[in-house]
Amino acid sequence: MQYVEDIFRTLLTCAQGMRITMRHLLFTDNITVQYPDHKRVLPERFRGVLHADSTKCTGCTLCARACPVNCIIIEFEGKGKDRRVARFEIDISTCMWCGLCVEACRESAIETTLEYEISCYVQDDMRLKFGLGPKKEQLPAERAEPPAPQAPSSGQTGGPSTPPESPGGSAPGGQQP
Amino acid sequence: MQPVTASVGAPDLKDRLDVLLTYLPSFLSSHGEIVSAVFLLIVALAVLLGVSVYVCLAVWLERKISADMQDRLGPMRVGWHGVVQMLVDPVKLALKEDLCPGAADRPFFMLAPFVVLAASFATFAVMPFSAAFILADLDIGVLYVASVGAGVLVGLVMAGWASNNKWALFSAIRTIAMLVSYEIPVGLSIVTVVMMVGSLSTQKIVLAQLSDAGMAGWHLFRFPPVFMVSFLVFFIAGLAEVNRTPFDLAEADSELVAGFHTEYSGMRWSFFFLAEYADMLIVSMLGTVLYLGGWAPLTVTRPLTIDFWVFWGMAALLAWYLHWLWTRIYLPRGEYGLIVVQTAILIAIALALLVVPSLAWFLIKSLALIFVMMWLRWTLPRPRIDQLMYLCWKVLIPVAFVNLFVVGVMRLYWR
Amino acid sequence: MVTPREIHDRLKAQFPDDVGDFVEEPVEFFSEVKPAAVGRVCAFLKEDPELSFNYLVSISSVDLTANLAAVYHLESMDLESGRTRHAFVMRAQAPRDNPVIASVATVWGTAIWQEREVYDLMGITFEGHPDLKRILTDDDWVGHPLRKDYVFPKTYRGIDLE
Amino acid sequence: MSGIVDQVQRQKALKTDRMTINMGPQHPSTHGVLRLLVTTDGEIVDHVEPVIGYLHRCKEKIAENLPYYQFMPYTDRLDYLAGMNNNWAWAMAVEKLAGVKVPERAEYIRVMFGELNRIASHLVAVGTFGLDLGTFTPVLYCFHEREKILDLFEATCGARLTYNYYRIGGVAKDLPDGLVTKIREFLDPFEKRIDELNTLLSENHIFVRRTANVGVFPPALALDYGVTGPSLRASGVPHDLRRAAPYSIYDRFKFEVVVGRGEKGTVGDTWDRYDCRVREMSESVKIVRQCLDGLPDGEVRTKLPAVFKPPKGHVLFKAENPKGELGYYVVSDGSPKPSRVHIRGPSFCNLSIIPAVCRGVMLADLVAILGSIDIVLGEVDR
Repeated sequence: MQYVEDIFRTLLTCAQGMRITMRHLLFTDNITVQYPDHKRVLPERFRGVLHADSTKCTGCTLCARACPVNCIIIEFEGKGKDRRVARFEIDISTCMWCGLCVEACRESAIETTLEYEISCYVQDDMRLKFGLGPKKEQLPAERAEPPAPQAPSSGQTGGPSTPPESPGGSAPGGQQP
Repeated sequence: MQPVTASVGAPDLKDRLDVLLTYLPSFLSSHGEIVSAVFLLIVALAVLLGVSVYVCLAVWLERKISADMQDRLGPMRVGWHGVVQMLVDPVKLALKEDLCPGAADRPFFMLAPFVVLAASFATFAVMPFSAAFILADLDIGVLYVASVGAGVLVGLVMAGWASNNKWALFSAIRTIAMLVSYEIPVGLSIVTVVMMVGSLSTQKIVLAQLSDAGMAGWHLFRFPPVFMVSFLVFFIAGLAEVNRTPFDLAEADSELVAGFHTEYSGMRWSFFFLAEYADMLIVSMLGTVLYLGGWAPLTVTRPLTIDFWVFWGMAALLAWYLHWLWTRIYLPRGEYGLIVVQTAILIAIALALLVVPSLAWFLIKSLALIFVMMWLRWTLPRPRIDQLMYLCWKVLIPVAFVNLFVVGVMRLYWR
Repeated sequence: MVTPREIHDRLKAQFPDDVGDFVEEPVEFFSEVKPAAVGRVCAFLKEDPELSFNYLVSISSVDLTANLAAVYHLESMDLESGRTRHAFVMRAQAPRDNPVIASVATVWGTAIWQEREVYDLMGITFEGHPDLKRILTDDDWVGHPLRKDYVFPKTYRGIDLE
Repeated sequence: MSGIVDQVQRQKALKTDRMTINMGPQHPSTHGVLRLLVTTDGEIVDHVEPVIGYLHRCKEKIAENLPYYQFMPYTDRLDYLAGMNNNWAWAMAVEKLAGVKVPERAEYIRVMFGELNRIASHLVAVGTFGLDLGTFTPVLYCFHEREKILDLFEATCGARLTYNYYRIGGVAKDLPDGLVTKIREFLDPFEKRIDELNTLLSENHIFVRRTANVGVFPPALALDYGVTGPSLRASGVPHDLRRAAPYSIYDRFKFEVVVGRGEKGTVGDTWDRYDCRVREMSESVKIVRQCLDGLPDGEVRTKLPAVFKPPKGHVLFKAENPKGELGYYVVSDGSPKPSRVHIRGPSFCNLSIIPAVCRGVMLADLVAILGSIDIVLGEVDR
């Protein structure tokens, strides 16, 4: 009889469902983490904030051309042999994290880091400014300015949140010699 | 430890709270009506405060239990495992802006939360927290719960209508349909117990369940399947009465956004919340009073009664059957661990409960029912409104009627 | 299995005036159909028991500078086995200044939205469509963005879009 | 008392009106910014008119202004639950247009990740469907499983949602070390989790009563409205492009085309659409296993010229996405940028059937039907 079967089946299946939720309540470990205290270990290939190494950059603009959203701004000064990169900026508020620029770069000068906490109070902090491209003879001496992760936290506000070096990712600042 | 005397109705003198509460009123009342009224007011305020504290606790528990069932962490920030969340939540809500939509029917919109709250808090007056601790031991206690509790309906409809929001209106209409319908199965299953006891007084119903054999005296285990079915009907209909998932059609967040409290914010919104959890407590307490022996302790004082043997024999048979079912259906999944842990927890609780006073018994039983409600909420999907009506009119009410009839016949010829 | 060529020939025989050339591009072949006849031709393609094109995959629009074109991808699917019996592509071109193509919304239900989309973004008007209005952009949007000569507006309802 | 006159009077007094409600664009169960103009008669839905376009991002116009390979990251954002599949269809469309060959290993990786993404997408669909019907817990169990898949993707391409992993002529990078083992570790307990989901949700009688015999799509009507994917297969049409017109290397794998069986009600009802997704996950697991077994060594990407220019021509390429048939109609004029791209979003077509089937259902059924179609607004509005 359909009526009785319906009632019986409802009770039975509900009880089975309750068994499963009870099993999770008692036996299954929690899988979420408390975010700022605990962080996931990021894989090596994680595509985080871009970082440009001006010691390697040749100013070929391949990355800027490969960018679908034109977030890499490269400007030059001088002519002929003196031509050098005057401005190398990445606007990470525009960036779509596709990683095409990294693929385009032949010198592996631009690369993704494991940094992903990019919130900041001033939009201008989203523009990552990298060191001026070196002239040929200056090459070993020049260095990149303090890069990606410091830009957000070095804003006027300097919120309590982001520590300069996160345990999850090796901050790009640490990679410098 | 003194054994509970066999005579039904004797106050449980085991614990001090009861002593205090038994003699204090009489002492005070000898000093005049006013003192007694003041005393009652204080106790009422205490109950009010207690319920508010319970709501905070329940909200935190709900969050933790749901989180654990879903393999999440839940609130963890404030205090140990987020315990302080209990205090933080109300403070946050109190600080929020109290909004009233421009097109709303302002007086009714403002008033509705208080109506809901008042109706649900008023019900606690007849709850027998222990042998002596009851605000008003009315002769029509159960009837009072059913009728005053229906005041919630008025508040919800007011809120839904006055919001001037179409979703809220839907919710108000659903509320009317649901609550009015589900009063009937609740009422019918209450009547079975009332027939059994012969009184509407909540205190008398509890006293009728006092027994030497502990659990065996509960109404739940009287005439084996009859009162269990009655309890089931009561519990399911009660869930619907208090708008609790899976029957939360009035606020059905995936359909009606949030139903009648869509437009509310801040403290007013939290009153609905408070009332919802208070209502849950009422249904659990009523269920405890009617079927689970109220404040009657689980302690077995004289094992060699017929009640005792009937009850535990039945329990053993049931356990054996469940075990057989389990091995047949779930053996490959290896869940013996679950059974062992559950049994261990039950035994531990039972042992621990030997020493607790009757007020605690009452609360523990009620909270256990509340836990079941939460458990259901985080497991089951929500039926449709017509299915809900079907469940009420075509399943619960006929079943409740048959039950009523059977109890009536038994009452005539058994005793 | 009927090849596009054969379908084209059948159409040509049925509608000698309305069906144009069969264009064989390297990847995809298609027939040219007169814009005013699209409704007739499609109704035939669907009703004909042998062809029975019951599935309109998509209506795409192309800006051909001089003309605006709508490209119809049709498939005939066997409901029992789920196999595609045959497929067919046809294109209708309408002049840019007065782009009107007969609607197929009464032939396939899916055309109702797809034609609205083409109308919205390319500005081809479908004659006989039950409810031809913009679908993706706002009702008071000006212009049809997918046309090659479309100029993006500077402001919209007072919002600076630059 | 003149009875009849009185009755007529009362009838007039009780005249009821239709009520028009905006469901969305901000509503918990419209799965994004979809707006449904619902005309109801009490709880009964009289007429539904979906209003879309709140998430329109001019993808087709953007494509005209970008080189072929630069449009790849944008395809991720179409059906953002199945970025791999969108990438894949775009890559294959351009490859077909330009006649690019893909290395064997890349094909296997593509199939594998496409199927894993199908599982991930179906998990969301199934979980949120439960959410639409008012049960909270299954969605989190589903997301738990999905997270594991996203972890695999993250280890491979560095992103969890917008993968940009496929390239024209292959994939971006080879698999990292140990990924094959990790995939196997994910697959092995997965079927048990599906069983659990079935017990918790699919078999639950309340759930069955909510979904069976509700919102039936007759096969002919479904096809008429261009409904594809699991939603069409649930109506009993075994149309799956992986079988009907095998692209890539799908002709090498053994799997079943999942068809609605009408187990709990009518063929093509809401339960069937839900169930098809659940069973399809198991089929995808089979395909991934076969991929892992047959994974060859070698290159993963064909070298393309620095400035990639496909020859003149146009093509409509369709791929079987989790939601249905995703089609890219690409017109090339021989320059590095496509001259026109049209995207046939499966969700767009699947959603268009709503006005036709949601007549006379209850408001709660409307939510169920919408959830069972499994739309993603990123793809509806493009």
